[in-house]
Formats: sequence, C-alpha cells, structure tokens
Amino acid sequence: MRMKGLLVGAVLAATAVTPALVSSASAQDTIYVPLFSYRTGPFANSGIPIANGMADYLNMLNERDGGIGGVKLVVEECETGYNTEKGVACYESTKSKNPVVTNPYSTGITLQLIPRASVDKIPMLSMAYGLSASAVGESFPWIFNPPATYWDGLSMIIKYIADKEGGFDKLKGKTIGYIFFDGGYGREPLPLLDIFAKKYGFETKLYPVPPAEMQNQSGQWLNVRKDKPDWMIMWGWGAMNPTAVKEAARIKFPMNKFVGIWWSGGDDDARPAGDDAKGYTTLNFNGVGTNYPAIQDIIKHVVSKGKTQTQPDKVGENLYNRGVYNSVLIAEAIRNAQKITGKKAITGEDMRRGLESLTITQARWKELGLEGFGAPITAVSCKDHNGHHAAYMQQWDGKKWVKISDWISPLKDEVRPLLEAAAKDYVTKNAGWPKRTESCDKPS
Amino acid sequence: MLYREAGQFKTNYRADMAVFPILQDRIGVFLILLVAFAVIPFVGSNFFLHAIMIPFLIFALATIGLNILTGYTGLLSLGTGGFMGVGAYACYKLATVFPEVHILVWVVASGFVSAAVGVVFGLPSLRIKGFYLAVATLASQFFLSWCFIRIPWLVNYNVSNAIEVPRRSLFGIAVTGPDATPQARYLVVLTVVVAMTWIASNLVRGRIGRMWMAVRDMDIAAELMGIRLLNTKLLAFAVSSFYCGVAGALLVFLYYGSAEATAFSINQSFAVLSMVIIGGLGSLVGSFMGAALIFTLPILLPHIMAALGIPIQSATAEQISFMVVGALIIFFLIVEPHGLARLWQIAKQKLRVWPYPY
Amino acid sequence: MLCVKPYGMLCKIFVVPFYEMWDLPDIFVQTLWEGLVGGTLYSLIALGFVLVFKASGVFNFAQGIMVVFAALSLVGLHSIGVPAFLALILAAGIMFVLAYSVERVVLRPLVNQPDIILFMATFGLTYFLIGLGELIFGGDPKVMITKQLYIPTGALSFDFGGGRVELQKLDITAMVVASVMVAGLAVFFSKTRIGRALRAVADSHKAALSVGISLNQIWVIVWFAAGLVALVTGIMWGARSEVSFALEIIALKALPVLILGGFTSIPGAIVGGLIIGIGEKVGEIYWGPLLGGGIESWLAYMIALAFLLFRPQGLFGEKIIERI
Amino acid sequence: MRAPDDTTIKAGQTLLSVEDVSLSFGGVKAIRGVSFDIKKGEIRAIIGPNGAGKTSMLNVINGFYHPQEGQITFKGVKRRKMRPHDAATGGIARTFQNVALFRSMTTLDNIMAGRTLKMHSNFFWQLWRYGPAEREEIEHRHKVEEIIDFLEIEHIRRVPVGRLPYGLQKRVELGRALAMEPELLLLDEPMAGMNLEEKEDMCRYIIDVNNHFGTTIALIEHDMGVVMDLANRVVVLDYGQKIADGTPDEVKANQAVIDAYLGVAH
Repeated sequence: MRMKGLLVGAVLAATAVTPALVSSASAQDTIYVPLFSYRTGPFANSGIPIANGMADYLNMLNERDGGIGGVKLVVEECETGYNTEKGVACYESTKSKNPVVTNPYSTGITLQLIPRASVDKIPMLSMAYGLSASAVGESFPWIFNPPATYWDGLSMIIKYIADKEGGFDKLKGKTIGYIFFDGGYGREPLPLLDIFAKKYGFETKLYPVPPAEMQNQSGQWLNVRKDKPDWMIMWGWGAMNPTAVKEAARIKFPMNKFVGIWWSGGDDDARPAGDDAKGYTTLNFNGVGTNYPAIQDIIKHVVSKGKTQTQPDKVGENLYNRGVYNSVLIAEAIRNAQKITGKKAITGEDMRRGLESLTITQARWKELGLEGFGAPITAVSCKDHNGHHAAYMQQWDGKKWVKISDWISPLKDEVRPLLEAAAKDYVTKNAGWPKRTESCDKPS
Repeated sequence: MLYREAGQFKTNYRADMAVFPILQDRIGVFLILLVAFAVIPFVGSNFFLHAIMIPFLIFALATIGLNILTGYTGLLSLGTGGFMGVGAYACYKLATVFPEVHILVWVVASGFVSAAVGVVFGLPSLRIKGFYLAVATLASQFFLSWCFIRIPWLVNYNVSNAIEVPRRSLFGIAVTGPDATPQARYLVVLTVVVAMTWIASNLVRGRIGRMWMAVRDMDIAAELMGIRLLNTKLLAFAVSSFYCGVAGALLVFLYYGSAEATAFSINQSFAVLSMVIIGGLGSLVGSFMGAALIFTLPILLPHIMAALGIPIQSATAEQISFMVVGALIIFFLIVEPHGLARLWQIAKQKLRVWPYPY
Repeated sequence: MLCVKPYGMLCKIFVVPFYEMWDLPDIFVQTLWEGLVGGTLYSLIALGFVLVFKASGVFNFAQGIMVVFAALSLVGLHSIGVPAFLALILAAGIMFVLAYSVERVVLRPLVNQPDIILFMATFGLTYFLIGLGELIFGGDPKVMITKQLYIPTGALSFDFGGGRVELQKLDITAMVVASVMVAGLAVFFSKTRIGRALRAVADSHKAALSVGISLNQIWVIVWFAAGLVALVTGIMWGARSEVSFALEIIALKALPVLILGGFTSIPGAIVGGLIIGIGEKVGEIYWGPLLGGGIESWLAYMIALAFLLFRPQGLFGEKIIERI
Repeated sequence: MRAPDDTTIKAGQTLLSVEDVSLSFGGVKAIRGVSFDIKKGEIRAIIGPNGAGKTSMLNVINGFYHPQEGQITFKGVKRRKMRPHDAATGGIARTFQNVALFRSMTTLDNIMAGRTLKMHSNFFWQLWRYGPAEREEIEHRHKVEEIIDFLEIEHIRRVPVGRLPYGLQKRVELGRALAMEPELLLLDEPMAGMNLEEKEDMCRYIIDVNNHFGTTIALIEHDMGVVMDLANRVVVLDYGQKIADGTPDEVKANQAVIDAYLGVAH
C-alpha cells in the first residue's frame, strides 16, 4: 500500500515541479541554438545522420574557434520523434531560453510553427523542406527555406530528364511515374508536375505510398511494371526510400532512370539494395565524403574526441553532410547577424536580419573549408527567402554517391509564379495574416 | 482525521446521489477548479500552459471519450485517432465555410459530425464482439486516415495539404491562431473540458451509464432485461466519438495550430488507449490521471533525470519513457487493474480511516 | 478506351480490370504471386498470434514488435561480430528469455484475469519492447544479413503470356520456410507429448491440469514458439525491405487475417493470410487506381469487416451458441 | 412496490402458454413438442434431470432462444417467437442459473439497472441530470430502496456485486428482477449452491413476492423438497419432452417421473 501511495505522490510532485525546472534561463553571453531532431520513430534512419551532422558542425565551431565571433554556442537537441506534439513541447521548452532560430526538421512541425514565428520573433530555418510558399519574404518575413524549394527540385529533375532525353521537346509522349510519400510532403509537387505535363506533353502516373505501408510497396511497383513509365521520380523519406530502391531493382526498372529528390538520397537508402541499386540517381545540394577541411576538423575536434553520437564511419555520408550544410547556414547567418548589428550575443530578431541577407560566395565556401560543398548562396533576399539555388545529380555506384552532373539551376520562371500564388492563397485563407513591417537590410 | 464522512448524514436521496457526497471532496474539487481557473493561468509559464496543461486537458477529454466506449461499455476501440481527426477536419471545414459563426460553436458541432461517423463504424458492433470489434475499429482508423490524405476538399485544397488554423477570437480576445496567448487558449480548453467532464459524469451516473455498464458486464442479461443492445452500443459509439471529435478539434485549433493527417494516425489511437488503461477503465478521474501521466512523462523525464544528476540524451529519454509507460501498464494491470483511479480511491480510503490502519 | 458514356464508371469497375487481367497475363500472374508472398508473410505473423491464443487465450498484441525485436537482435548481434549462424541461435535464445520473462512477469500474475486485461498487458509489452529495442539497437533501420544466412537472392524469371514473370528466390525461400514451419508445427502438435499437452490446454485448462501438465511451462513453450515464428518472419520481412520499427504497423495486418481464419485455427491463419494477401494486391493493382491508389492500407481490414458481417465466427470457426 | 395493474388477465386465468415448442441446435434436439401453461398468480415449477431442457425452455419463454416450431401465447398475444425486448416490456423478468449480475456495478446500480425500462426521461435531460432526469432518478431510487429493504440487503448497497458471496449475489439478482415489476418471474435454480438457512430465506422471499405482489412465478429447481413445498403445479421434462404435468402430489406419484429420476433405460 505504501508503494502505491508513494507512486501517486511522486506523480503529483513531478507535475508540480515542472514550471520551476523549465524556466531556468540560459546565460546571456552565449547564443542558444536548439536543434529539433528525431533519433526515434519511423523516420529515424533519415533523422539520425542529419542530427549528427548538425550537432557536430556547431560543436566543432565551439571546439575549434570557441564559437562564432567569440561567443560560445549552446547547442541543444530536442527529440521530436517526427511527432507534432513533441514538436510543440520542444518549441515551448526552448522558447524560454531565447533561441536565435527554430530548426524544426519536420514539415508537420514547420507548418504549425510558421504562424508562431512572427509572433514570438524567432526566425525559422526549414532548409529545403516545409512550406514552399514561405519562400515569399513579403508574406513570410520570419521563415527561410534555402537553398531550394521542392518545386525547384522537381523542375531540376524534369530539366535533367529532358537533358538525358535530348531536349524538352523529346518529353512529348513520354510517361513519367511519380512515387511519393502520401502526405503533405509528397503531394506538394503535384500541381507543378501537372503544369509540366501539360506544357511538355508527357503523361504522368501517380503511385502514392501510404505512411503505414512504407515498407510494403510491391503493389505500387507492380503498377509501375504494368504502366511501364519511361522515368520514375521519387519523393520519399524514412523507411520508404530503401524499400522503393529495392523494389525498383526487383522489377528491373532501369535504375539510372529512377530519380529521387534530395531527401531520398541517403547512403542508407541505397545501400540495402547493394549492387542492384547501381545507377539510382538523386538530387543533392551538398557535397558528400570527408574530403573537406571542415569535415576533417569535425573528425579531429569532435568525433575523435568522442564528443558526438556519430559512428566514425558515418561521417561524410550524404545525410550527415546535409546536417553539416544546415548548420553552415545557421552559423553563417549568425556571423552575418553579428556583423550587421555589431552585437555579439544576438537575438532572434537579429538572426532574422542575418538570414535575410545571407550570402555564401564561392570564396566564402573555400574559407569555411568546404570548397565546392554547396552552390554559392547568393540569391536570398527580403523578397526571396529561398534563393532557388542550384543542385546537382548524384548516382549510387554500389558503394557510395558519385556526382554525375554539373550544378543544375531550377526553372525559376516556372516556379516563382506558383510560389507567389501559393503564398497569396495562404495569406487570404489565413485571414488577418500580418503585413510585413520588418525593414529590409541590403545584402552584405 | 480530516477526511471523513462521519457526521455527514444524508437526509434525502438527492444528496446521497450527488457527484461528491462527501464534503471534503466537494471542497477539494472546488479548490482544484479554483486553482485551475484562477491561479494556473496567471502563475504558469507559457511552457507549462502551452506544452503541458493544454494538451493534457485535451488528451484527458479524448481519454474520457475512449473510456466511455471501452471502459464503460466494454467495446475495445483502436480507432480513436480517426474519430479525433473527423472532429478536426469537420471543424476546419465548418469554420472556414462559415467564418462568421463563432469558433466554439463549430468545435462543438464538429463533435456531432464525429458522432455520426462513429455510429456508422459502430454498426458492426451488433454482430461482432471483443477483439473482432477491435479489428473493425482498426478498419475505420486506416480508412479515415486515408480519407484525410486523399480528399483535398477537406483541407480547402491547401497546397500544404494541412489544416491551417484561422484566427478567431472570443469576446475580442484571440483564442485561435498565433496571436492567441497561452492563457486565453488554456482557459477556453479548460472551460470546454470541465463542462464536458461534468456532462460525462451526469451520463455515466444515470440510466444511460447503467445501461452501458450493464452491456459491458453481461450483455446477455442486459438484453433479457429489455436493454436494446444495438441502441446502447451505438449511443456509446456516438457519445464517445463526440468527445473524441471535440478533442480533435481542440487539439488542432487550440494546440497544434496546424495539422497534417499524420496527427491522427494509429499511434494517436494507441496513445489514448494507454491513457485509458493507466488511468483506469471506467473512471473519469482516472482519465485525467492517465492523460497526465502518459503525456507528461516523456516531457518531464529528461528534467527529472537531470535533477537526479543523470543527464540523458533527449532520444534516450524518449526511449526510456516508452519502456516506463509499457512497464507501468503491465504493473498497473497486475497490481491494480483499475488503474490510477483505483489507487486514488484506496488513498482516500486510507485517509478516511487515518490514523487507524482500517 | 473500352468504356463509353454513360456507363463509364460502371465499366471501369466491372469491365476494365478484368480486361487488363486478360490482356496482360504476365502482370496478373505476377500480381497473384506477390499477393501470395505477402499473404505468406501475413500468415506467419498470424501464426504467432494463433499459437499464443490457442494455448493461453491471450490476444498477443506484441507479436508485431516481437518480429521487429527478433530481427533486430539477430542483426545487432551480427554487427558486433558474432557469426551469422551463432547470432541466429543467440537470437532464438533471446526470444526464449523473452518468453520466460513474459511468463514470469506478465502472465503468471495475471492468470484468470479477463481477456481484455491480458490483451492490454501485451499492449504494454509492446510499448516496453519498442523502447527497449530502440535503446539497445537504435532507431535506425538495419539491413538484414541475407547473404550471411545463405538466403538466396536474385530471381527466377520465365516468359509467360508475352511478358515475363519473376519469382524472387527470397520469396520462394519464404514460402518454403513457411510451409516447413507449418508442417513442423502440425507434427509437433500431433506427435509429441508436449504438443498433445498444448492441445489439451487449448481445449480445457482444467483438463490439462488434471493430467499433470504445468501450465507455466506450456506458456513458456508457446511464447517461445511464437518468438521463433517471429524470428523467421523478421528475417523474411527484413530481407524484403529492411529491419525497422515501421514493420510493427504492417504486422497489424495479421489481425484481419485472424478474423478471416479464426483465432484458434492454424490452417485458418494460412488460408486467411493468402486470401488477404492476394485480395489486397489484386484490389490495389486493378481497382486501386480508380481511387487514386494506396488503398492497400485499409483494404485488408475492409475485406475482413465485410466478411465478419456475414460469418462472425470466421472461416474455420464453429457457429457460436450463446449460453446463459 | 405495487402489483402490476393488469385488467385483462385475472388470477387463475392463463398468463402464458407454450404450444408444441421444439428447439434444436444443429442436430441436437433440446426441446421436442412441449406444451404447458402458466396461470396468473401461481408458482409453477419446471423440473427434470440434468439436460432435460429446462433452462432452454426458460430461454424460449423470454425470447433468448427462438424455437423452430410451436408458438407462445403471452397475455393473450400469440407469437411465433418472443423477442427479448418484447418479453421484458411485456413483464417477464428472470434470474439465471449461474448468476448473471453486472459484476463490477454496485448492488444499488444493479437493481437500478432493473428499472431501466421504467425510466423515460430523454437524453437531453440526462445530459444535465436536471429536471425530469433528476426527479426520475430520485423517484426510482425510492422504489429500489423498497426492494433493498424487502430483501434485507441494505448493508451491501454500495458494494460491487462481484465481491459478494454467492448467496447474496443470488438475492441481488432476485432484487434486480423484482425491480422490473414483472408479471411473470422466471427463476432458474434460485437455490442452487445455498446452505439450508439461505434456502429458507430464499423460499420466504419467493412466497412473499408471490403473495404480496401477486407475481406469477415459474421456477426451475433441483431440490425436490423445496419444489413440493413451493409450487402449485409442476411440469416435468426429460430429454426435451414433457413427461408429466400436475400438482406436486400427482407428479410425485407418476411412474414416468420416478423412472426418469432413477434413470430407467428408455
């Protein structure tokens, strides 16, 4: 009986103590960077390497340079499990510690936090995911999604396919299949796909994969066999990717005509299919491998000192480097904000200005020790929070990803009007959406 | 000595059948409500209100909903998430098609939509029982999830494929949308939850509650006493779905602020079921306790561990809380199948005879 | 092109699919084969359920996570350098430890509790194993050690009806293993002393006690058997895609299989699995596109539900006479 | 508690009759062509060896089983088969061989549940437990308390019945049936498993119910002494067939009955 009493007591006590525990604010002479991540749940395979890359780069800056501009970064992970409730909890628990940026890493969490960003004055960086329309800076002054949107991604893929077929006019009469995660993320490119299909005269076939059936795709791929599309495009995530690659190999779909978005290009996505996955192609906007001085610094200062959760052999894999890329954007925006404001410990509002005038030139990439790691970030502006930067195609050679194309720039003229329309639609549907009042800094 | 009914004589049945026949209970409830309405909103931090209290209350409401079906009527359901989703999507449609009508009206109305859907999926309950019925509810869960994704009309053809919660206010104070303060949201949620809990308590203590429990305990005997099984079960489905629907609408409008279909997946159903089990089958108080424990455990665990001097990674905390929840479910089923609610009763009993052992 | 207005929709439902089956026989045969393979895997999961339900009356919700856990143990052991076949034996050992612990910690204290309480206990067990599995092995999916276990990969393909039908060797292996396992279980139940004891328990707990069989031992045995079935299922599913926690949701598909086959019938689990597997695959391929595809997520449940309304006792169950 | 106000059927007239009822499950014939009647105000016993079809007969009368042949006349209305709901609204209540109480509900709630059919306040009032709903609840609570007094179970009012000893459970079950204010009360082995004292109590309650409220009672019982003391008329079933019908003395003297009980080969 006493046990039971104690238990009830403990639960009540725990509930009562909460606010006290959480309100302990962080010190003022640091910059607090919360990283939402998911090392658990159905998307953990994609989430773990990204979380590692993000944390390791920022920790490396702390170890090597003592932070940014002499200010230490306080890096804290918050586990979301790709789950919206946990996302809210993470947001609320980090909010009180004055974060400079929100980095939600889940489209669902991004969507629910978009309206909050302007109210709470915390900019949000949803790097090449989230709501594509948030690229329109006038409507979404607090949201940033560089380097490219999903629509940019689709346009690059279509451009690549046209290139392989010998020109846009050769697309006529072709069939392009689109296998996608059946949710907001996978359905977003559909309108643009329709537009391209009409414009270039190809036929589309859709193969949705329900969230609960990510590992059971034989039905979809049988339909692919039945429909015999010339090309396959994939918008997959988590456990869906490796299964799709395996199934494609099983039906002997020509792998070099199977093109994935950048979120379908993890090493663990292609590896399970081994040699059968040879030729599988995906978009990418960050370099792979450890052959960059900055990555070597991560190994030297963080990984080899055991200050990480990363397994050493995973450093340099695509999604790990994706995490690094994400953190480079954060770090450069912080630096930029420090420069603009002259402050050391910046706030969320300063960070917004830093993100809005973020530039990473070729030279700057080199300075960072990441030459050729990413396309120069030059087009982020007050109007354009995305920049529509270029990406490249990479191909699986059975062991690793190999870059097979030059940087492909998106069909910005096709994409931008859609974005504007979508942003307008969002603003009209969300009656009372605030007008932009934030001033605009000239790019530095 | 303080908690005792001695000397409190009931002179009529009305007093004897009150919700809280004992004076100390009435005082206790009054104090809890006083704290909930008048203290917490002004003292609690934003984190406490928005990340703990609001979702806790909403999940308690959903737990009451499932408890009506599973705890009171004995019909096992794995489709709670789907019914919550129906409420959320219905509320979104209604609120955007008729923006001039007050949002709270639509929150309640969406409960009716959910109730109707619940009745449709409850129809098989006449012919199938027990685990078979659980599979039928699983069918509703997966089918509804599919509908949420597939019918773009439900989200007004938003490119994001998600519900985007519009701004609405009550008495000139924003209650939904990003401008709404946690305090305002909290008070709205609290009011709805308290009112609906009171109604649920009226239902389960009266004729309808007895019919539900009769069907749960011995459906054949109930039938031979003239209780119509189908009507009773469908009523349970309807009321249960109503509660889940309102909870779903509140969840999206006053908590998430935006939601994709995955917010109403099978995992949500499982979570609510575990709240019912831990809280105690067939107990309203237990519904609150179960929701509090299951929802706050993963959030509080890292803080508790840190306070104990064992800092853990957030992912590890998540995993450990899964294990703890699982272990607690088994522990409760073995030690006290009626869950936290029963522990609470035992505690009160102890208090009543204190300082004597019995 | 086949369909003319105003009968477009009717024609698309009732004519086009059958025309397609006839027109592309290779795809049709492939569809049936995929359905068969999927069905076999559902059957294997259902088999685990049935074993436990038959002998202990427990609706084991944790069978799905046991599949994941068994496969993770195998892969996890191998990844720390244990040779594949030793890892296999050790993984079986882990399943035994699990069965033993479940009996001691969960079942024994809950003996004679209502069914729903036992079900919920396995629900708790599911949560526990998810947490434990992720804690030990990490949340990221693992590649099944197909080669190391000498599971053949590649495909047999032959020409058929103007096309090509491909039978994955992996799938053939899965079917062979499943058949061997079912046959083995049948022999075990009818020829061995323990097997007969298990059947006695299934018929009546009291009868079993009166002939001196320890219920506790039997529970350990059936849970261990279910664990072995889970291990095999995990290897086969894992080899087809990968070993991840998402499999747990797919394992729920065994529930409609059980409804079709009845909770206590091993042949029922097999036949039910095949019906569900083939039904959902054919439905997805030929009727799915009408609804935009992806109907596989709920079709199996709907088939089972429709079936239930006409035959509540399942395919092989006897009509239930209610007594009072 | 008041006697049911029934104007159509007077004491001594036929309240219920079964004619040529046959019931089978699959190939097994449980009841074959049985006819008998129950007169208003009497205590009618149904006896017979195990497996004679007694409980099945009760199940047919209150509509739980549907006979393949024959018909049932209750209060002058002929039916091919009863439906449980019609039987209950028509005033047939029963207890069960193996107590079928609502185990996790309290004594009070169990007996209150017996009043369900008498309660009519609609859902809307139930929601608020106000107005008609509250008045009704209090009014029926009075009735239920009368039954509780009558059966002398005041002390276990708030105890979940699952925790009560068997004898008390039987009494609560009787209370639940009485709460329906039945015209015809079916008792399936009301005294099985009781000690002598409990049996005497139960006999007294049965006689009191019959005398004070004029409730017609049909009961199945194994204790012949009890049956002979209580019953006005007895019908004897064996292998699903009626082998005797009459007063206790007539039945006692019947050779077929003696054979059936002694197990003479057929």
